Amino acid sequence: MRDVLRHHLFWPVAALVALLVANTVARPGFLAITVRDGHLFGAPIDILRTTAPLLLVALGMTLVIATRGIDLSVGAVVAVSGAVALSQLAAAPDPAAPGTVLRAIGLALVLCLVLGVWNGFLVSVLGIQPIIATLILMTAGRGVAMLITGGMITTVTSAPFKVLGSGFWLGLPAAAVLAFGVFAAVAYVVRRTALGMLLEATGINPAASRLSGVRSRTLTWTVYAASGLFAGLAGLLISADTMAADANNAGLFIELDAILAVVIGGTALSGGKFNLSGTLVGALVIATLERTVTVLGISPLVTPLFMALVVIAVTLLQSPRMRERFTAVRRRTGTGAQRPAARPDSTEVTAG
Amino acid sequence: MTTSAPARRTAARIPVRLDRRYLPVLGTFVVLALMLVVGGTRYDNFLTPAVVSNLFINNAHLVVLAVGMTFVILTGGIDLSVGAVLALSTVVTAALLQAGWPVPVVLPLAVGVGTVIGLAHGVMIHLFQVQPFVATLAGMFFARGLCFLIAPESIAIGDPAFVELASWVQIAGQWRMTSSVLIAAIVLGVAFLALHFTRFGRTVYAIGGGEQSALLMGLPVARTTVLAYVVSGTCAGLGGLLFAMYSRSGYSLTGVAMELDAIAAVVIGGTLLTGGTGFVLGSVLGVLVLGLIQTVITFEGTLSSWWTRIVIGVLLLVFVLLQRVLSLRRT
Amino acid sequence: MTQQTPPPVVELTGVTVEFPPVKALDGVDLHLRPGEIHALMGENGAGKSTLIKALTGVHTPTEGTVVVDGVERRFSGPADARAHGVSTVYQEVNLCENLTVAENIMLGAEPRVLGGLHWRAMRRQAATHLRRMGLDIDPASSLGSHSLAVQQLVAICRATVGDCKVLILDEPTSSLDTDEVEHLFTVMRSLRDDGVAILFVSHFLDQVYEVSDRMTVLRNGRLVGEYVTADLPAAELVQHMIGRSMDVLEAAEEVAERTERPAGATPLLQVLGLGRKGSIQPFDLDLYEGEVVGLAGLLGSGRTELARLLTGADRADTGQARVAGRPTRLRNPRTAMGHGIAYTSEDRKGEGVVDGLTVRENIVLALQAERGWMRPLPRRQVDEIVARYIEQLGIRPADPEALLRNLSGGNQQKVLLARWLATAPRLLVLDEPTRGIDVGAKAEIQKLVADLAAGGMSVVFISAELEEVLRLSHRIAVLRDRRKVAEIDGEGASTAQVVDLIAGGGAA
Amino acid sequence: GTATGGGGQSGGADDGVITLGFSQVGAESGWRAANTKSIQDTLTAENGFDLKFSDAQQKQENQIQAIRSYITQGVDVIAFSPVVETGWDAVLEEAKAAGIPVILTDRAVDSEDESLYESFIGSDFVKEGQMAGEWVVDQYDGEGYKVVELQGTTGAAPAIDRKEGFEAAIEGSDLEIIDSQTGNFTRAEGKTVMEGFLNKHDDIDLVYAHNDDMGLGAIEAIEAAGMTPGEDIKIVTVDAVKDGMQALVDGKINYIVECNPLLGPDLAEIAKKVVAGEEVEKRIVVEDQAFDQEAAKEALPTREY
Ligand SMILES: Nc1ncnc2c1ncn2[C@@H]1O[C@H](COP(=O)(O)OP(=O)(O)OP(=O)(O)O)[C@@H](O)[C@H]1O
Ligand SMILES: Nc1ncnc2c1ncn2[C@@H]1O[C@H](COP(=O)(O)OP(=O)(O)OP(=O)(O)O)[C@@H](O)[C@H]1O
Ligand SMILES: [Mg+2]
Ligand SMILES: [Mg+2]
Repeated sequence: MRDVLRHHLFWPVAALVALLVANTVARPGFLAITVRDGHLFGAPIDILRTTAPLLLVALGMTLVIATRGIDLSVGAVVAVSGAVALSQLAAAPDPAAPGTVLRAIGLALVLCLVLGVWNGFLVSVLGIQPIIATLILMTAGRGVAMLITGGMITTVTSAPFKVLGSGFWLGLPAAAVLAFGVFAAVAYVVRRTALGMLLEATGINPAASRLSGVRSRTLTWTVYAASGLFAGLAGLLISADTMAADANNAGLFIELDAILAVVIGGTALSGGKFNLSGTLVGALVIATLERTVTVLGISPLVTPLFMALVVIAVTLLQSPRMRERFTAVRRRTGTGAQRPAARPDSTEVTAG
Repeated sequence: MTTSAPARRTAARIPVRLDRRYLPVLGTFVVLALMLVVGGTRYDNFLTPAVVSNLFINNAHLVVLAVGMTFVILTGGIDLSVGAVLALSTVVTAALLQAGWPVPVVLPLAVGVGTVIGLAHGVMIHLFQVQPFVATLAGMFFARGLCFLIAPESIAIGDPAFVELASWVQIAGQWRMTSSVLIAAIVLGVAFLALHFTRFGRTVYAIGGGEQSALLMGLPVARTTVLAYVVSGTCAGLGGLLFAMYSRSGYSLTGVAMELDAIAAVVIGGTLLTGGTGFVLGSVLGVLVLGLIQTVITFEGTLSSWWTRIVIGVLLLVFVLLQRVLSLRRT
Repeated sequence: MTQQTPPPVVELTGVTVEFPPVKALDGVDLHLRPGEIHALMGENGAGKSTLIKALTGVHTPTEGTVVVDGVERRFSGPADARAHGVSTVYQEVNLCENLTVAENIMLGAEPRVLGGLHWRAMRRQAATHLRRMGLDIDPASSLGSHSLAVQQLVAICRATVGDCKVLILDEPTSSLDTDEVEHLFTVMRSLRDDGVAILFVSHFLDQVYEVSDRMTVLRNGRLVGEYVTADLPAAELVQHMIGRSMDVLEAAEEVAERTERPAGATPLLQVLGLGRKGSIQPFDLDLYEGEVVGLAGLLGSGRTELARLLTGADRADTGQARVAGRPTRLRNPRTAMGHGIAYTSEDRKGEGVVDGLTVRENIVLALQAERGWMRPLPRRQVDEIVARYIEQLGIRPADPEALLRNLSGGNQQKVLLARWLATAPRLLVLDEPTRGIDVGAKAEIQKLVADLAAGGMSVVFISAELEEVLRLSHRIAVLRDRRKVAEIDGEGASTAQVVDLIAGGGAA
Repeated sequence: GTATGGGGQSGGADDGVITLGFSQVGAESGWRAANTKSIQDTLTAENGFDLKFSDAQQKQENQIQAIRSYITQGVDVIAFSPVVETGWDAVLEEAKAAGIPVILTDRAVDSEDESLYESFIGSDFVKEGQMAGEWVVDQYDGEGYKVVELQGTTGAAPAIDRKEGFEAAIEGSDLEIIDSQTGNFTRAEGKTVMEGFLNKHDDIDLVYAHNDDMGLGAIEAIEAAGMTPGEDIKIVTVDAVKDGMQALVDGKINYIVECNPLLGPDLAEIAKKVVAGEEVEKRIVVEDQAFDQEAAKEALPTREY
């Protein structure tokens, strides 16, 4: 029990559950999932789909934050990605041809990767502070996106591309399958190889890492590139969602949401130890929160207040101070059975 | 014995010519001057007193925000709420004046709103060890929410006393200022003195250098951290007041993303986001750089919306690169 | 002095500190009397630093009382303790590198004019304090520009500012040279004679015997006893500390004697005219397999700089390097590692430990970095390596999953050593590897160095302790004023001869 | 090229070219882009204009700054679409003092002193909402329709006015607005909010969206929920941009009230008159049409934006 309470995912998961409960109370059928044409429908499925782009962006953000950085440009990259893909499609004679779609997707992703590489170059080679380095692209990137779309909202009809937004794979929304798949793959790579540890070392003590032979610069560069790429992918999902490239509003403030997701998930912005499962929960919490606002019918006037309260509650509850207090209470009220359990290992360690 | 002999020699070898800590600020200054010169040769009417005083008038509120932000960033923190708090302060000012409250009561209240929010941030960050980014992000949502609650629509300020306060001060010929510039200058002066001539200020730097160290040195870390956020909140409140004077209105959607401008100004001014190094004067130079970029854009006059953004980004990049080159050259 | 014992200014009884599940202190007593220098002794991880932190309010004891000046107190932190006359220099230098030396010394007791800081007076007073400590540095310079040793001395300066009744020094001498230590002892003695109670931690037994009046010994977080220094023979002290008899130690020391110097053909690493502007003058050095080369010099003589050039930590701007006869550029630590060159920095906190990672991760960091991220070490191999070094170096707690920041200073140092040993380098450059290491472990490390050399490794050994250098090295390079001034054979060298060279008496 | 305007002498019209400083709100929507394009395409050198254009990126301070800059540059006419309604008195007084006439486009300012500007060209947002409401009442009154509303950006004038107009028009009918949330005028948010509405209510009959983009987002959400927009759930929007019109033609939207962004020609005409010293009307309401599916089919091929 104590371990559950102290687990780093306890409060984020509790927040998620609380939100779902609130929704279910307001709308008893909220959690119901129906099957139609072999596809799953329902609010939880919608939430998975809306989480998808945020999850991708937050994934890149987590890696960047692990190296003590931050990437403010993701929103702009999302816009660029959508703009490139859709204007490619729009210019093509047959927007629905698979080759065209693949080329549009490929082009968008490559460009976003280049943007990420650019950020990484500024940060790791030129040594510009991450927040400023990425602020440059944050400002200019939307300009580039608008340049590509000519300032208009580019709309196309392309069934294969639309699958990314509202299609289904394996009965689940394609966007969710894609995002969760990428997330799982990256999480697997990061945790199964030494990448995670080396990133953390770089984030915690860059000087020591360099002396230990860690290629800190390359790693830093890589995570920014990855962040760009994932943001590009998110941009595709977002633009496919409405089949429109809105250079101004696509991914607006998504960087804040992503950072928030990372933080709610328990990764400190000061770099080092990071926690991808936490980021996953954090992204779900934010997507559910947005849905909750509508379902509970919270007035637009107080929506920000509501968000503030939830954020404050979650972060206060999982703050180290509160955790201490909880453990203190536990210990005081703890049954006799717990104390002796703790004792043997303590003596073991000191004697060892 | 001979112990200190090598030391003495090294101390002489690394001479006092120019403290390396001033380099980024100097870099900013040089590039700023460069921009003015280039602008002056490129556009007519660019280097006129009116343009220069407009630069200050248009950015007085941002100067105040950046000054407050400098305190927070020096401690290694960040304050994302300043844009929203600024908006809240304008809304409070406008709403209270509309309700007929007298100016002498309204002004301190508007600033006080910022102070209280800053205090809340400080408490969350210090007592509960919530990360500054999150605490102040929550503060940002909170302040915006309050804005909407008080007045979703913009409110004009017609109070004659307030309008009087917000009006021009002719200095000489085309040189004119508003009282906001004066207030911003005073804030800057006070901040400079506080940072460099009080224990509070030096503790701010010490915390940025290492919170643990500052704690073990026996410095009042708790009080200082909280106070830094109070300063930032108060500056945001005051900035809101200046903005209300500038626009003679209160509007709940003003200052969206203005925190980024403030942070950018501070960082361009040579302050490290990791805390502990930087100068408040640099932050003001940073604000002027951003303002000047905006001025250049208007003078250019032919940029479409997207080119505006791209040009801002490019200027920012050129700026950061130049500053970097200038400060690297001597290391 | 032992005649009339004044009542203690500080009295700890039954102090217990827990970091669940570890009990770092278990019912420890301590009596500190005015006008005495009291040594706190114990192995790495015995709980010395924890005791000090419990006293000054950094940690809150779960049990026990702290009485200062007859009043029971629970300090809220160092500031509070200081306000009640208890000044502390903690183990890792805890000052702000971004501030000036003067600020670091005077902040908290700064002189003022018109309610603001009086900078000029501050610098003047700081300079006075610095002089008393035998330091002649510019108070207006930033602290970060100074070496660790200087920072250590500045920290001590800070502690003696204002009126302090109790001065606590946690391993103040670990990064100091003999001269500085002497200076420090003079200052300590004069403070003692003014009636200040001084609590002092050191792993150097000779220093403890030289300066302390009484001592308290801890082992595994428990009190072993309180002794009058003069009455306790060193052998017995060691036995109290490590809980074993001296024999083990002596056996270790015997092996630690220098091994035979091998007759190498091509040097493993040969550098010619390697230098870096503003850091160290060009120097030549040959390093052979199976040989220990010691670097001797005063503080700031350039030993660290030399080591950094050898290992690619800094890039040389003149000269060339040959690895096994082949010209090479040591561009960065990674390329150096590729040639089997490893470097442990003297700056444990800044350039050594990755304190947010675990013991396991810290130990395998360099090895893993060398392999690249894509080829993770198999978990079984990791566990095996980690277990081996924890055992061999006696790292405590012996828990691979403990966060490094929760280890005692000495144990962190051991983890660093393990990190480099795990890469099985051909040339190992050790910059102050025994700093902050207890007597037992120090002997182990010396033995280890000798064994490694005997096994064919080339070792560069830097230590502030000249005896250690002399005992281990086959050859000794002497540095003065950032210039290599001599290279002598380790076998015949006497302390006097080396000291003479260091001080500039001998021929260059 | 470099700035002209001739050092403070505001008689730039002597050479026959009118220097006009225009401060645009930003480029926040397709409507705005069309608006900008119309202005840039009309106020050209061929038409006798020297246009100085600046984008305020939705920030009032940038706009004030731009207007001040135009004053110091000495342009002949200043025109702008205010970001907010309030807070213009000071800078407009300056323009007045400098003898530079000001023309407002698209959005009004909330100023007591009407002499501060020459003319305001733009649509009547309340009327737009009203037209939408009237059509809805006309079509569906008596069927007890449940309406959800996708509002514009909280606090923005078009959002407030379109809401007000619509509510006024449906008053007295049996239509009922059961939910109302902001979709920030964007497609993506329109879609998310609509998804939420669909999760929450089973009985939505009609969506009233404050602009086409949110309506288009709602279409996506409705389709994703397996329903047919325009039939199962009716959709009424404001703006009539091309995409919206297309959807109307396709039967996914039922009715669109136009909000004309092509203010360039009107602005050019008024600017010329003002510089020539002629009297102009204080308020020029741009005529907005409304389209049902039939009308849209006719209008679509010639639609410019
Ligand atoms: N914050 C902490 N969390 C968990 N364990 C801790 C913490 N601080 C210290 N310890 C443990 O307490 C024990 C005592 O550590 P302490 O630092 O007091 O040793 P020390 O005697 O000062 O050793 P050294 O000579 O190496 O400095 C060690 O086992 C250490 O791992
Ligand atoms: N006593 C001193 N006074 C002032 N500065 C000193 C003193 N000792 C060292 N320094 C500074 O320390 C810096 C680093 O010296 P360095 O580390 O090369 O010396 P070292 O021979 O390795 O000595 P150690 O490792 O024992 O500190 C030099 O830049 C020097 O300015
Ligand atoms: Mg210790
Ligand atoms: Mg050294």
